[in-house]
Amino acid sequence: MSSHSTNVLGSNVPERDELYAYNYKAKLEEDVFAAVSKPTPLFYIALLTALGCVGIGATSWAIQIINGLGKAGIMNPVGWGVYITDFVFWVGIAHSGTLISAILFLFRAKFRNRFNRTAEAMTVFAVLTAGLFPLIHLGRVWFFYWLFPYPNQRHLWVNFKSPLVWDVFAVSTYLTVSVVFWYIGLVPDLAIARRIKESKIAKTLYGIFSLGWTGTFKEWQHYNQLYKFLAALATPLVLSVHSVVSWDFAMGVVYGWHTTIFAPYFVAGAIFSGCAMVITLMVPMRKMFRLERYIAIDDFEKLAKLLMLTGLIVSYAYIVELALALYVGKEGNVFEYEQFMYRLTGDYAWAYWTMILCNVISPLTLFVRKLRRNLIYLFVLSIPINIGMWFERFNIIVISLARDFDPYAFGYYTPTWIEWGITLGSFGWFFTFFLLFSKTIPVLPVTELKEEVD
Amino acid sequence: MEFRFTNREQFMEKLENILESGMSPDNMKIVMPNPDHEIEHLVEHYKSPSKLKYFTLVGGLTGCLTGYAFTAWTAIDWQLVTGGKPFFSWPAYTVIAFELTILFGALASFAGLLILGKLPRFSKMLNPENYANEYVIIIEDED
Amino acid sequence: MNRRDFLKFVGVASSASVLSSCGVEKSTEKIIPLLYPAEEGYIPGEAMYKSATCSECPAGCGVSVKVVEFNPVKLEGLKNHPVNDGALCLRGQASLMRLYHPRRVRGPLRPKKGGLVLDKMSGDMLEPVTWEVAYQSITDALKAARDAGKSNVYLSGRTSGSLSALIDSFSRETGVERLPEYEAFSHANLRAAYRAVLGVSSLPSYKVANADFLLTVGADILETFMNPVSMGQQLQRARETNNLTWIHFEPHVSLTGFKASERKILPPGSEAYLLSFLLNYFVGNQLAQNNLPANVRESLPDAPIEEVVRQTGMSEDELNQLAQRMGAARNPLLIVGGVSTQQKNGYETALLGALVQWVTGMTGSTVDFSRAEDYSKVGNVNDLTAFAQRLENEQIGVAFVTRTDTLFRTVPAQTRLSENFAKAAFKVAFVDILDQNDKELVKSYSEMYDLILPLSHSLESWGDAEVQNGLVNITQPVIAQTIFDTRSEGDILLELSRLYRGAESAVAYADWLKTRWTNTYGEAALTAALQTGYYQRPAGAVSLSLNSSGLVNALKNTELDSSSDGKVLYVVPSIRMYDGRSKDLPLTNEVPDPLSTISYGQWISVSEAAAGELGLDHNNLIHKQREVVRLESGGGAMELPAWVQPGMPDNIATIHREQVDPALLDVDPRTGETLTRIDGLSLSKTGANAVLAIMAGKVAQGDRKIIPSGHDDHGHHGHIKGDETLYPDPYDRYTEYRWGMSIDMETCIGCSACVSACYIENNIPCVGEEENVRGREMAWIRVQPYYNEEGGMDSLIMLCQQCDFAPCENVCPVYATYHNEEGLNVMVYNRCVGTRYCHNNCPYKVRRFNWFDWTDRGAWEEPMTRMLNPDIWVRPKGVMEKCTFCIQRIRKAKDVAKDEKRKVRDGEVIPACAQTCPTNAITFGNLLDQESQVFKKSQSEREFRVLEALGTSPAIHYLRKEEHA
Amino acid sequence: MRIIVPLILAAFFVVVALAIGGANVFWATYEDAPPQPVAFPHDIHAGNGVGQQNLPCTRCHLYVEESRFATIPPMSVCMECHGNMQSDKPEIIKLQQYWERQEPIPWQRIHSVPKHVYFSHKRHIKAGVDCAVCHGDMKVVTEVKKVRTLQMGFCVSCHRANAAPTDCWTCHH
Repeated sequence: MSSHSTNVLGSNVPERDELYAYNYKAKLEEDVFAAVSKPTPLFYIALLTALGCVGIGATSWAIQIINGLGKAGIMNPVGWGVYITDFVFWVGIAHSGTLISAILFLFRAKFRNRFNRTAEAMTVFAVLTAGLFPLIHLGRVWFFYWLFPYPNQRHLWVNFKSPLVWDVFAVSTYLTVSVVFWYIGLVPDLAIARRIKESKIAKTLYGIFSLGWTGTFKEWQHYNQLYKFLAALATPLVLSVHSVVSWDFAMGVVYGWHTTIFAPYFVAGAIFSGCAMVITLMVPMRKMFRLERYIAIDDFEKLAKLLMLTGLIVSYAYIVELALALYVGKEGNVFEYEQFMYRLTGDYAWAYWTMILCNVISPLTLFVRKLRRNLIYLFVLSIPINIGMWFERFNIIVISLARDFDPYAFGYYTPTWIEWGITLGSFGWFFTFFLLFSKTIPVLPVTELKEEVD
Repeated sequence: MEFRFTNREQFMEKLENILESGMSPDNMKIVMPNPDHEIEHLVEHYKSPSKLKYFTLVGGLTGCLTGYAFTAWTAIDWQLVTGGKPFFSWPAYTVIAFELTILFGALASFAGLLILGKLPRFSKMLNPENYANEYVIIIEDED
Repeated sequence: MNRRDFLKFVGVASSASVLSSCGVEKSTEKIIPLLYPAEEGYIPGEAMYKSATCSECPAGCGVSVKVVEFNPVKLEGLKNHPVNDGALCLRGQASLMRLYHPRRVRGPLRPKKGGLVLDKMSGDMLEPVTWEVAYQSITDALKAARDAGKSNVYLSGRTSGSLSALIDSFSRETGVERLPEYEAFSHANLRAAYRAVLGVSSLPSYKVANADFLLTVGADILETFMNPVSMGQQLQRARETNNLTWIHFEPHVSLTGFKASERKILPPGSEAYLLSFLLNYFVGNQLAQNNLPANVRESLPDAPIEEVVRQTGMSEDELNQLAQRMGAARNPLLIVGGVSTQQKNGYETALLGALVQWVTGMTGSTVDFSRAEDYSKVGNVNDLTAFAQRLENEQIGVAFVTRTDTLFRTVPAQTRLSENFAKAAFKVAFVDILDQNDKELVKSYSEMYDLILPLSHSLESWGDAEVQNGLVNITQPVIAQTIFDTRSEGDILLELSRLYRGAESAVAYADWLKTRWTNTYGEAALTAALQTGYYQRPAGAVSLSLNSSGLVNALKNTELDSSSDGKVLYVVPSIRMYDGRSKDLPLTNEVPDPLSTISYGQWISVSEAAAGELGLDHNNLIHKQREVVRLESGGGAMELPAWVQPGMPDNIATIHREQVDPALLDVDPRTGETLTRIDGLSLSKTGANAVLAIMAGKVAQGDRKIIPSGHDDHGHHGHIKGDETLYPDPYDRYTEYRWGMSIDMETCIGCSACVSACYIENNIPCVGEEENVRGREMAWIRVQPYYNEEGGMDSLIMLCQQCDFAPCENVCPVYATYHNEEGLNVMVYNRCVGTRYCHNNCPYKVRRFNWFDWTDRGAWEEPMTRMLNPDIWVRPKGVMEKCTFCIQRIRKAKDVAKDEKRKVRDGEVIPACAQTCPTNAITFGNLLDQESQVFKKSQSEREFRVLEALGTSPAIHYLRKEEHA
Repeated sequence: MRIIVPLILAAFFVVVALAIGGANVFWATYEDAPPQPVAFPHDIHAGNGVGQQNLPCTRCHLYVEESRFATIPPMSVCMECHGNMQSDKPEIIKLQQYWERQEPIPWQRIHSVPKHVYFSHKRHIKAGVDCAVCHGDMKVVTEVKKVRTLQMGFCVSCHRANAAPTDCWTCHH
């Protein structure tokens, strides 16, 4: 595979004549919309598989609702298990999307344009997935609306001092803003789709969702400002959302939770896992949709560097946590010391060391330039990073709760098939959305790529 | 009068000429395939920039105020002590105020686009002008 | 009872359930009114109290039954009762479940004769019969046996009072021979010893309350020995008034041992040497209050000091010191019993114990025979062996077995009773609970018995019990009608006797009793007794004298030495099951054993040394899995998971009495005592693992200082004030009350009665073994044993700490838990959505989540729903719950106070746990009231609060153990 | 075409909103008086008009001042008056027939609060709350109907207005 070529249209097109940009844009439209075309059988197989997983998840959830949360493995003292792990995992995945589109937009990092559409879509779907878990883990999910402050005849409100209510606000704000941001970026592309698509139904649908976009100067003027402001608003939002999620734990008294580094640690972890997920999704997509022309190895290398950076931050957080516990020692704070010794050597040591291997050791290989420019290697690496990040949350939640203060109340948690079924279902749910996205919406931001060529 | 260009430089030249001739940008319709900062700068020399920022500002401030006011009011409306904390626990409420600032700011900005850009434009939803990737200047004849 | 009465009754029942409950808005619910106003004093929804007697062990505690809407919903100790004065043990609390047990026998049953093969296979081998048929078959069998020249026999558990008299008259009228009664804990050696030494056949009351020096040898006085509730209460009194010193000697490990001031371990069999030393000390040093005649002295077994030192492992100095302390005491008390008298030299041990008591003059003071417990009708295992012999010779016609171990599962196998029992011509069992889903059990019953008669519960019938000499408990039926088609033993016997004799008029047991009572006590005393719940005659003086000739005879046949080189297994009584009779109650299984924290299942407790020797991997297995070991002794073998019991002497293992294979048990042929010390034990690893319902994650606190020692405790005493926190001073908000509690670890005996009481009071479900193993127990209060390196154990009572700065409260998103103006950490069950965040954030882990709808899962199978406390909601699935200091009792007291326009007085609110505590270790009250008991205790020097450093500022003030010099 | 899309959208939202609102209003207010086995007229017993008996509530609801529960009167209370009273009124005959059969009348329940609510009649009566506040004026109704929602908002409003406790455990435990 050749490296980044300035001549994106190939050899048979004359170099840089006055029609270059015009032709480029036409070719770009053609290539991108070629991907958003009739699905292949492989697509249907993938979609059915994803829907099957959703079915398994839904059945598991139904069993749990009918019988009670006891169908899951959670118990005394581990009140949160796989569900909250999944929640934090998916919220984490949701982070790179807005990061890539908003923060990198503000920093004028052009390579973002290769990934932002997919990353934003991933964000929206991951938040939709993550949002399920607070419901799934509720003892009485049929009263989930009590978590929202709505006027009611009982004169009752929610407790705004509870980090869970912060979560409700943070996650729903994040979902709303992400959807708006994604949609705003989409509007001009939908207008293109309305023009290019031939079927009447497609034309109508794309037409409605394009809001009747005509591309006048006035529209672009407001659009630019809106996009800038949304990026500026989304940036602190991204940082806040995972901070709030981390405060679910950091506001607790449990050792292994109650620490001030949690917010930056979680944000870095979220970006780490999010970038890994973008790589997991984009490497095969680039190949299948023949987008090699538009997404270069250089672009992936930049993502890989981001992965390295956040991986190092996360590693640093692990070291700080552990070093503090060891430094205060048994005499200083026996609870914290024993909690971390338990992580290293206790019943769940396998989970801890899996995390270290995946999140600390494996990203270090990216220091080798050859490896970080090898797409297959990147793809392979991204999967253990995702697994490692899942285990990070599992370790924080489960190990801390399994042994907190009172030795009598120590316990050992084992997930059940209901929990695994629902976790599988969440992947099915995410990929169902993602697959539908890949066949309905241009996976590259056509308008933004057009802008680049001028 | 309608001018169509496939080449951006030619279009800009023409546009500059027209604007220099004293014609207000408000009296013409410029269509572009993608946003373009150079063109924006050029036109904004003759035309005020977007007012959308005020939507964002007002939205954000409203969100922030709502956040603090609502949380404080609900805590006072039915006073329940949790964890020995004061009723007005502003550090906790800051999280809510922050999130609402962002939420209201973003939604107001979006509303700003719809209002200022006169969107959605139902007439153009299904039968748009097809300029493809051309640059177009349309001058409504007045004289 | 005719249909009309029945309707009335049903009317009441359903209206009660409707009134206290009530459903969704658009219901078609019915209200069935009463036909007539209920009895005087009845107020709907309010409790009435009636008295009864506990029958979970022979101690005879007085019980006050709380009746709401005509249903008994709680048992409490009868205030001022001479035995238990308001307290009740965990079995007593749980025994309410016996009344409503869903597996109660609901009518007479008999094995299906010539049943289809299919029936046998499906286990459906019992069929219901009517009472008429049942009675007829018994009288026919009685007559047939009489004609065949066979003896008809009546075997029961220990019986006293009127029922015993009725059995006697029944026996006379029908020619049935009353066999010596069977009790698994018959104290045969102890009784034989008292007979030999003093010529009495009863067991004394031990006046622990009067003692200033208590020496217990083997007797588990806080668990099962005689009357543990009374012992606990008396210990507390003796500590307060006499500054009691209590030394406990035991060869194994017991709760009693850990709670003594000093626990001393003796090698198996050496108890006799210790007692012999004491006897020689007092006799030899002329310290005896009663002297021994020369002939007795000469026949005393020889125990030279070197041998005593060798056997007991104590130095001469230690022995002398012990004897000196005992000699110096004004009111010493020696109690010998339990495992020390149930071994090969147990008789010798008991004899020497009785002699020491005599010589030191205890028999006139602290060993009180004026309030003796009458064991004259109780037999021993030898009697059962003789019975088995007669059975084998087919000399037995009808055999009645009642109120005892009907399947003889605690009877040593060498009696050959169970294998021969079927040889009686007609066998009748009087049974209350029989799980007809348990095919093995049904099979055993259908093979061993020809008729099974269902017994009424004591709360369903009139009755009495003479629990001590001159102390009679009166039991009134507290429920209008028997729940099932059951009858009381008295009614059955009266009816049988009438039918047998062909007499005309039937007499109800209630009328029979009333006549007898009036004749015995007189009208006035009877009326008073019905009100107080018991009748007490003044204790007459008992003159005791040494029975020299008998004693000399008894001493001839003795052998002091019974030491063992190898491993020894002790079969110990269980505080939860007694001899196994409480095994059927869901709650006694659910409340964990206070030493091992195991709730369900069978296990063997082994020492750490044995575990090391066997290479048991008890640390690396995931928490509740333990390795299965095989234990073998001459008589038999069992395979059980091993629990490594801290404090267990190296060569010792223990197993609970109800869990042991009777083949392992031996008998002392001299006295018929069951020998529960099993020598020559061999333990081996099987390689298998089994899951044990161990409730504790760990039973040692390590360096965590959950219970700080005096010099570790730098915490706050009293509440955190405004200047020490960013938050407002919580005490500014407490205007009238700040409910708080103090728990004295010095007096707490870890008996778990509080746990049991809490379950019943607060409608806490018993969730069963599977969920216990998963760690989903629902207990709001628990007893946490923490073993320390010095070989001691502290029981930490853990319940919601009602923190001023409760970490659980601010994390709840919906205000389902919050802090009210009385300092309570209130839990609003119906507001809870079940995030479990509060549970995670509780450092004490005292919140409990409803993982399932426990009602649906059979926690209160019908008719158990009738025992639910109507003052507190049964929490549905998905909801968090926890202790709120029995908020319904606080409400009740405040309601009364409001009616009388005053504040709640100190001591007016007593939570269920504090109410039943035998040692008053738990004190509850208003911390704002400086005169209150709880406030005073919270100011103690021994005060600490758990995890004080977290700044949660709990309202439970623990008092650490006193530091003994 | 340009109008149809927004019109359809608007119509859709209006219909949905109306349906939800309507259902809510319907379920909150719809309360039928269920047919009772004996048509007991409260007005004739409690009313103070002509031919009405003007009995105080506590004449029959015996426990209302001392118990959590007001309770439906025991049948013997009815018979204190109706026992000696010959009547050809069909409802009274029905009552007397129940009594002769010694069978309690299976009344339909009308007022109730959910199981998780602790409500004490005694405390409210002692605080001087009139029965009519929750039950409506029984002096004028023949057929008993629920006239208050008896939902939490109803309780809380009254508690707030009268400075009665609003601590949650006042009603829930």
